[in-house]
Amino acid sequence: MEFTNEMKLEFASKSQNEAFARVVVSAFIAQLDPTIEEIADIKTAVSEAVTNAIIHGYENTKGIVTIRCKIVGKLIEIEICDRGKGMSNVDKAREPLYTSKPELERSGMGFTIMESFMDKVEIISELNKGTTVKMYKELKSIGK
Amino acid sequence: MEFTNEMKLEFASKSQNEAFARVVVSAFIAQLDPTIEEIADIKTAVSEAVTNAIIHGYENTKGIVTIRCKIVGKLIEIEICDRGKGMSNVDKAREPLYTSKPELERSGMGFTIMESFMDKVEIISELNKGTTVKMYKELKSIGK
Amino acid sequence: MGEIKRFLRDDGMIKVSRSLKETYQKVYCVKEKLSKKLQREPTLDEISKELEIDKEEITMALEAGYNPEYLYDTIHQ
Ligand SMILES: Nc1ncnc2c1ncn2[C@@H]1O[C@H](COP(=O)(O)OP(=O)(O)O)[C@@H](O)[C@H]1O
Ligand SMILES: Nc1ncnc2c1ncn2[C@@H]1O[C@H](COP(=O)(O)OP(=O)(O)O)[C@@H](O)[C@H]1O
Ligand SMILES: [Mg+2]
Ligand SMILES: [Mg+2]
Repeated sequence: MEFTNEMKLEFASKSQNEAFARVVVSAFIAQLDPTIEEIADIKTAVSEAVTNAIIHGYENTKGIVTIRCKIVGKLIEIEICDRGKGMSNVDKAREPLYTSKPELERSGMGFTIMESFMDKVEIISELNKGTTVKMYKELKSIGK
Repeated sequence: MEFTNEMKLEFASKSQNEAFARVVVSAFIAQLDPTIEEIADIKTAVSEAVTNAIIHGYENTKGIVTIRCKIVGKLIEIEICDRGKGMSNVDKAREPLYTSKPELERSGMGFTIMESFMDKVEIISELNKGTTVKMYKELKSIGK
Repeated sequence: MGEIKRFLRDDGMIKVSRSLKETYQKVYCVKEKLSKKLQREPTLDEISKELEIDKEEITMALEAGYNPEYLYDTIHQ
């Protein structure tokens, strides 16, 4: 039977939890024994999404960030969710170099990085409701 | 201001998630700068409680195990919760060597181990509703 | 040429399980060294600074070290 597993993590939107969130996702995916490169790619993408939730979604105020992670065979689905500010224009946000916070020296490359390290990235967002980023990746190394 | 942080993790009641749960709790308390021994103690206690949720609470059927972890200053609170079978007699369950599953070669020492590795262990359980185990520990190593 | 590149790339595919075990060994060496030097158990911060590895990463390696089934059995069951 195909290997499946899932988990959900909620944590306070504090920047000290970024490293924690990365490790939780990698520890979960490590069950599949991927390569270092695959896990590094996923961690980078998760990091960008979690940072966005904390600094753009909650603008460093209190809030809960939720991560859902699902494994089905070689396929990994990761959802990162905040109930913060949301965005009115997701297409604009996706554009490379676009940032709404140039004063914080943001690069505007977060979504571009997620897209390049994952197979697919979906963004669902509503102003003043929050944002959900879903990312998918198939592990190529498994079963070798 | 005192350091506080919290997280909540939910995962499928599969024995392969025991190691995952241990890593999540240790990665979270890593923020408090414990020693490796302190981490090992907490992991042992968490392991016993998670194993109980999976094999006694859900009797290896499908279910969700929830872990809440809270840090306040040097104090760590960990809650492990299942919505499984529950127990009618918590005092009996706590007794060293008592096990309801001798046929599975259980040692009956789970709660005793939790009590000896943590400062305090509370058990709240209701038959056919589920069980919550709360464990507390103050880290001695920090602030040196 | 493409063939060689592919070979090199495949060969360079280091699995996480192996890398975590290596980290685990390094953590234990540094822990011993610092215990002698400090005359007490080192904290995770102290080990993390010495190794230049995140504290959180170290906790993951600790698990892979003491629990060899972690990472392995799950996928093969
Ligand atoms: N979780 C979020 N909540 C609200 N706005 C967001 C969120 N994530 C991203 N954004 C918006 O999308 C823009 C682009 O994000 P990104 O590509 O990560 O660049 P950067 O974070 O460097 O600004 C952000 O500047 C912000 O306006
Ligand atoms: N989460 C739980 N749900 C239902 N029953 C439990 C749970 N945890 C413990 N118990 C009961 O308490 C007993 C003692 O637990 P423990 O000390 O861990 O010993 P063991 O797991 O070896 O049986 C178990 O045999 C079981 O009957
Ligand atoms: Mg960003
Ligand atoms: Mg037990």
